[in-house]
Amino acid sequence: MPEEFEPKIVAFFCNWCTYLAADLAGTSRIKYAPNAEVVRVMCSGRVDVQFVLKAFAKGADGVLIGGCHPGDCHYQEGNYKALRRYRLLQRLLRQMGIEEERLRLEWISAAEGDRVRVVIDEMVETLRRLGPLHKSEALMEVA
Amino acid sequence: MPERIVRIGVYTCHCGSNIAATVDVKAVAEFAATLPNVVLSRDYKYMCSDPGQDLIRQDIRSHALNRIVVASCSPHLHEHTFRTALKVGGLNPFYFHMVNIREQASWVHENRVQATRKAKDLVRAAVRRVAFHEPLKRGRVAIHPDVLVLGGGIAGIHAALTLANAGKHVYLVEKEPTIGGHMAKFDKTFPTLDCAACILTPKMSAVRSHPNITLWTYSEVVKVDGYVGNYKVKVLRHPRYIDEDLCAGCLDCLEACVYKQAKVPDAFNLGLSKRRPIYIPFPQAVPQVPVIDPETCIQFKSGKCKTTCVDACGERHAINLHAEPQAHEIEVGTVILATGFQTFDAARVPYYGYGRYGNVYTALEVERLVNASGPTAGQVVMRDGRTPQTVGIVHCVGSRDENTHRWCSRVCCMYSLKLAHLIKEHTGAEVFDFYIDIRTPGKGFEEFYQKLLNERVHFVRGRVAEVTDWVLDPSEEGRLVIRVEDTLAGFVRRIPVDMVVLATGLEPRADAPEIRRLFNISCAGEGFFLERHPKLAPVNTFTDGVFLAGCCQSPKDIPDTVAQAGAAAAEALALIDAGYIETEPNTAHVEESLCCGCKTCMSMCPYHAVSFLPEIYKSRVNEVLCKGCGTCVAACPSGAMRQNLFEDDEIFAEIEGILTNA
Amino acid sequence: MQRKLKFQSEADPEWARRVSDRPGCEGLFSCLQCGACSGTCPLSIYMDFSPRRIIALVREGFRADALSSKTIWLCASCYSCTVHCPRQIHITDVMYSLKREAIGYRLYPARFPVPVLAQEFCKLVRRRGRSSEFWLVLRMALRSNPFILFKMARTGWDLARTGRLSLRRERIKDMDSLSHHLAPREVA
Amino acid sequence: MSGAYGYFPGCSLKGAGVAYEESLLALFRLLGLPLAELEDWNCCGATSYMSIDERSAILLSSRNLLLAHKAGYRDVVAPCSACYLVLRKAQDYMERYPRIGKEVHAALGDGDLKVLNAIRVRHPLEVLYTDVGPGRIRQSLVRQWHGGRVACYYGCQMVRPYAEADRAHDPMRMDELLRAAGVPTVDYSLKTKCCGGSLTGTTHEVGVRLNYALLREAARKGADAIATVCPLCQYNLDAYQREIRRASHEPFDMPILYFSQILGWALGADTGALGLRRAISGRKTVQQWFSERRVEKEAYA
Repeated sequence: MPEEFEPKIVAFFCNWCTYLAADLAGTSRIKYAPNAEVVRVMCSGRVDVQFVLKAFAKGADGVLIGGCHPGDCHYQEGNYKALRRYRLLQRLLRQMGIEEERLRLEWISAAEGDRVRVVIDEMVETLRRLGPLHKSEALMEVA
Repeated sequence: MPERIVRIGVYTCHCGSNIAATVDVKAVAEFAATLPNVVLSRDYKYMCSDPGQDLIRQDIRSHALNRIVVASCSPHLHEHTFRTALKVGGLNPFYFHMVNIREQASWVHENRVQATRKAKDLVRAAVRRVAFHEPLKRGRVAIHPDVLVLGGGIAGIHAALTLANAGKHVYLVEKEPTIGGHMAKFDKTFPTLDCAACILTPKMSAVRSHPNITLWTYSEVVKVDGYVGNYKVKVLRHPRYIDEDLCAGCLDCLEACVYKQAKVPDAFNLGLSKRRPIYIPFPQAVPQVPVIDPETCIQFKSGKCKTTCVDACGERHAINLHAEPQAHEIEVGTVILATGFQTFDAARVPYYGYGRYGNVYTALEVERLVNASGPTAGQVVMRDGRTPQTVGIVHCVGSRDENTHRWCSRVCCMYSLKLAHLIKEHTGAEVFDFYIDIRTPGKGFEEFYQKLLNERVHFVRGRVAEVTDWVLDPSEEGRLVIRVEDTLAGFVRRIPVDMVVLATGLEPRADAPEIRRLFNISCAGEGFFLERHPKLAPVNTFTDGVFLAGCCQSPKDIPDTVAQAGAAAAEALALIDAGYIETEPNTAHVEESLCCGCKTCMSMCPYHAVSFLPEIYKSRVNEVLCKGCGTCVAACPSGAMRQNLFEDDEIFAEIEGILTNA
Repeated sequence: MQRKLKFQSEADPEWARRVSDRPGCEGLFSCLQCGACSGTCPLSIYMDFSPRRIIALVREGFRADALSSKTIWLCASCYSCTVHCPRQIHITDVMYSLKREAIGYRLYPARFPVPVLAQEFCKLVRRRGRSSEFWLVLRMALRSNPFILFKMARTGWDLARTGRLSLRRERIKDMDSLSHHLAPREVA
Repeated sequence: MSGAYGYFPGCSLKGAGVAYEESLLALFRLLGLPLAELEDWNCCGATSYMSIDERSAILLSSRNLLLAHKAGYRDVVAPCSACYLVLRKAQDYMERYPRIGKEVHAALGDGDLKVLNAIRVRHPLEVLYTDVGPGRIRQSLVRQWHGGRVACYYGCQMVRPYAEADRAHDPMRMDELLRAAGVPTVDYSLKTKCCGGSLTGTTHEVGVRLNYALLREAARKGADAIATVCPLCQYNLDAYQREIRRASHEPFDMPILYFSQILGWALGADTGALGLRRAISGRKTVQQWFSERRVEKEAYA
């Protein structure tokens, strides 16, 4: 049988909510797809547009950004800043011919361990459907 | 990155079998050894153990390591442990990076091959990243010695007294007109049956008279600024219209009220008795100062009252009907949240008839009934004036139920047993306990259950289906019928009773979300406040200097609450006595040569940590105010803004590490 | 004397797993055995196993006992259990699922009218697209216990004289397409 | 979207429950809410089909939803509690179990699931309560009730998991509507206990016992009649009362009315059009209560 395409996801998780949710998923032994690998940042607001573009340029098929729910940000409003950047990125990616679904922003609180599973599994599904990322010159230039 | 050649040591942990079971630790270690700059790679059973840490300390010396990577559990668990190990080993603790291959690999994946692959990727990323690490110094902030304790229940009282006795000044802020919380409503406490008042009221008056405690009842926190060691808190004191300093607590004003009969439902007695518009919640209330409730006081409603209360107070002039709310700004170094719980609203499960049938009570109401200082002076008489011959106690009302609350409220079983005993004692009634499981996991609890069994309380295992006035048999006429499957006897039973007691569960207070946001702490799914670590930091929160005590964290009984309150006080003391706290160095700073003075960073910072220096036309970060989120760094268009431990090149290296051979 | 002893060899855990995979049967294994279902069920007092015990039987894989029980056929689909269950188990749907299996394997109590009615009802609907009470009852009675008819005679007369007994055999126009959809299939 | 409500009578309303249809149509006509019967509707599958073949059971309901959609109705009124529940359950199943949804979709040829699930299956009680409301009922009263006290019996399926007709526990809407019409109702603890449905036909004794309990408790609570929202409940309580009377030696002769008959009468519908003569039990009482003579103001206990 043909080897199934295994997408690679770079996940930027904020230290206070989503990273803790991932820890909770762990301690609750919730099983999810091994395709996402986490880069810990203090706040989703730290996620630089360059980080995302770099990830795609270096071969990520998808990028996931996880932050605290609106109003619950450990730094008051970092997640709103992340949201703004996310919108900008969506436009950017569209122009580079990269499917929007490849970038996902999720609010996952420290209590939502199972949400981590749902989001990552869903995303792997989507990316399997989309297939590997084809990198445009535009992308390689900016990153 | 610093000029010295990089010599990395990588340590992969088995965590017993926790990691080794699904991740091929040996393979990861061997793989790490092949990575650039890695001079040493080991695997070990328990890296966090003393011998584990020792390995690191020795290798630093013997192999001249200058970067350390540990692949084990979540940094939230042991990052601090290993950084300390580096320090002891004579290396700057921030030449370290931790890889989480337990919570993020072995525990969440089943396929050994994939889990191992992921672990390798993560290690590669860390190895690349750590090469860029730079030596950092922790800053220090002084801890203001004063403490804010929010909530005047048994948790808050105990925490406040502990701190005050240690010579610290405490602000105890309580929403209600008196401290005491739920415990003040109880008659006896399980399993020892000692009287709640006898153990609580002395502590309450101790609070009142303690020189180190500033007690503000009828007050709320409305604003919190600052950071660990230096919180600025705004407290709003609602007017009780009676000056606490002038009032002598003679209570003549109550008698003098133009209302000769009490007409207003008494909240403290859960509406089982009435009070006047000017009242004192209960005889042992602290402070011993009445309150005027403007909602019901004639003077406030119409302005046409003889204000006999004012006359009664006479020369003291303690009553001031024109009192205004007062705002106080206080500075504290640490905060203990002891805001407690509320009981489940039994009306949410209509099939138990609360509110429809007068003789259906909540457990808390019965606590008042059996209480000697309660509305019936300890007589268990029902709303219809009768004394019950048969009583049914329904467990798990609003607990263990996906339709209401899924958690077990932990105290209901025991307080139900206690009430069963007290009701029997007061009335000699037949008592039925309807339970799903009897949970008595505390010191002396099981013995108490045994005692109740011998007292011939009927224990029927089954979740009550309904409480109804539907009569099938003449013997049920005029009584409440409990319909339940006796799952042990194996048939459905109809048991007629005179009185039904609903053992309502504990739930987060309605205002918990506001408190949560004020102090910027996380909440567990159910809405209770989230502790930093369920086992290793049960009273800490993710906000430094803010601690938890009592039921605001999760349902618990009085012994556990008091223990936790003590623990919270100790944590606060530890900070205060240290006098300072070391801050994480992951703050932002400006590379002035690159700064173009666009001020983008300033609009990003919610803490006003970034200031602008017009003379050199550059931004500057106040590292004390900076909390290290890095939002400004991501926003800086010129790359002048940088964040320690989260430098761009560090994160780029990590990303590339993950994606090599992707 | 009847000997009550269950050997683990009589249990079929695989079956239990399969049942819990069927639509509506999720969460079987989260059952607390609290008995709320049996307590609220208006018919549990006539059942050989209370709904709670049926769940216990299914969970432990005692297939024959569960499928041959009268309980599943006494379930009148009032859904009282479903709205009371503290684990939100759709017990009524579990009963349906067991009924289907019992029918499929002819495991229901012999001449027990309920399954007979169900089958006759479906035949009728499959053939005509609608049910007609009179004919339905008639067929059900003939195939299970004709004596019911005597009991029903008086009621039938009451209905007749109040114009509530229609002898008309309803039928929908577009029968062909429907009957094609409804072609009987394998049961779970 | 046409203004009218699609009307799904279900088999019973063409048989033993014909009085329900008559009174309902009359009532809705009075209120200016047209009920348009679905062309060539089929049986919903009731409680039986689910016990034989899940897929077909869902399919039966879906076909009706499709008819409604093709005829351009957004709301379908299903007066029979069983139909009401089964239709809604079909939607719930197609929503929750895509596999089933796909099969149905395939079988029906067309009928996009989203479309089928967008159709609002409604019970006339809920329609009257939300789209008309007790207020308007009170205003448009024509006849002054001079009958006795009524126990509102909601039965089971109208208020259970898939329903939105009223609260699952302790529903009150029928009580509120009848009170608005000046009809005194009693606090009836068995309002949502099952009548046994078809069990009266299959395991006769059991079915009859359930109805005995219902009647007895209603009487004990001082009710002179029971108001129902479901043809099966009405049939069971009405048609087997004689038998229950004989077995229990208790003098039951209680009218079992449809709420639509009472409201229709109160709002001035032609008494002949309410199917009142189809009552089996309590015929005399029915005649007295629903007589044409208009009584001026009368107080109730």
